[in-house]
Amino acid sequence: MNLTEYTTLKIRLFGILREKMDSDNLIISIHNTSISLKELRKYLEELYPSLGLNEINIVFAVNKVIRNDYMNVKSSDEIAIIPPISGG
Amino acid sequence: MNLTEYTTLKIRLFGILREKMDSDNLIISIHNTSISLKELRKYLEELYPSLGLNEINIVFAVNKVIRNDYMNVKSSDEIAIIPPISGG
Amino acid sequence: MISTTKDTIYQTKIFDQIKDDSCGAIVSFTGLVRDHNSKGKVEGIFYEAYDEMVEEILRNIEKEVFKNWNIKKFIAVHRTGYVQVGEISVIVAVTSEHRKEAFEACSYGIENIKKRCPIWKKEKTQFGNEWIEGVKISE
Amino acid sequence: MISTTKDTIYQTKIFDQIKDDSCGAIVSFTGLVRDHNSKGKVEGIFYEAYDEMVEEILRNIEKEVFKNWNIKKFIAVHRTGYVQVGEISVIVAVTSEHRKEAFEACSYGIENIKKRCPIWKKEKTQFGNEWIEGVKISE
Repeated sequence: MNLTEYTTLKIRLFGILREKMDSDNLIISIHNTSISLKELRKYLEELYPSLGLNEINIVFAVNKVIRNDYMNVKSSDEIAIIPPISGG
Repeated sequence: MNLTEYTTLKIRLFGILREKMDSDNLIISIHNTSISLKELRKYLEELYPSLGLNEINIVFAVNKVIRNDYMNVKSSDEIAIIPPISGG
Repeated sequence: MISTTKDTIYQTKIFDQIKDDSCGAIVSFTGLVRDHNSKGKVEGIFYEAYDEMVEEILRNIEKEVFKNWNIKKFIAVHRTGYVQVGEISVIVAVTSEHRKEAFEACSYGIENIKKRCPIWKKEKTQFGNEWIEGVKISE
Repeated sequence: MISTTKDTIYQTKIFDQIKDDSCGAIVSFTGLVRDHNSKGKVEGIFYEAYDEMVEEILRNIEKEVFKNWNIKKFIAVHRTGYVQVGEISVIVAVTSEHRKEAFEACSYGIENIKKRCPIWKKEKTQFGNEWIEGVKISE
């Protein structure tokens, strides 16, 4: 693995997750230029246990579209964690 | 038939029928204390051909309720001819 | 609240009456006089009603609505007299806790007003005034 | 017109925008903040939205509505920030020539807003503030 390939991802937080972290975003480093959402989820679970991601039914949005676990995301993507919604 | 049994019926007119007769009501005399709506319809057709009752799909309301031809009406009833409706 | 009225119907006033702090959903249907018919321009519509019978039927519709749906408030008002283009001819509004019931009750209300209320309209157009061909009233 | 807004939503203003002299039918759904939940009194609700994504989804819903129904105008506005009891949290309004289409399009609009828009609410109650348990967002 090449150290020059470290990349940062910015992940937007909303609602209860934003409040838990007291932050609008998480900035994380990955060892590659991209990562699948499945890997990202596992990574976030390990890195931020206080988010409680394994307890709530979250979904990722990439560039404002709901995406499944097999999508790869990179630094230029707008990534957001969408906790269960309650608008209306 | 007894002449003392002449009765008057007041029949309310609306919409195109009111306009045709230029009146809110028709007052008619019948030879009895009551008459079926079927007979009343026939009677009105003969008496007021200009109403054109055989040309439009009318219904009678008696005391503000739609009634069928076999109902008998008497002087104290509130009778109305209901031409096709177009509210809304 | 159900009635016919000779006065202008204002959406705001209806909304103020139908609002209820205990309820989260309002559905309303508003009928307005259109500026055209199939033949051309319309200036307005004269609405004539058999008022007493209309109010009796509106009361029945109101009862049916409260019997069939769990709603909080029901308003149905129909204009009579001359109504200009853009003005409200009829309004049905329903308040309930849940939106499904409000939609169903509101739709039931307007459908039944159109089918059962003895109301007639005469359009004022560029070609003169003409009674609109209606449909046989339903019981 | 579709958007999220931090400002008070007024029924009148929406109605003035949705009105169209060529159309006879307006159907609107109004969601309001209720004064209670299952546990007791509610004072208001904080609405938080992923605004840019909500607006993208509202645009999609708007396209779907115009594709599926023959309607003239569509408005969908969702409040964000603190909304007091009795204030409007969301409004969907549809203008069309025929009422059936307006009812269907309006119902489709609010159902899809509830299912697809990333919006979260936190109730302010007598017991403090609490995030409302939501449902998994739909694509």
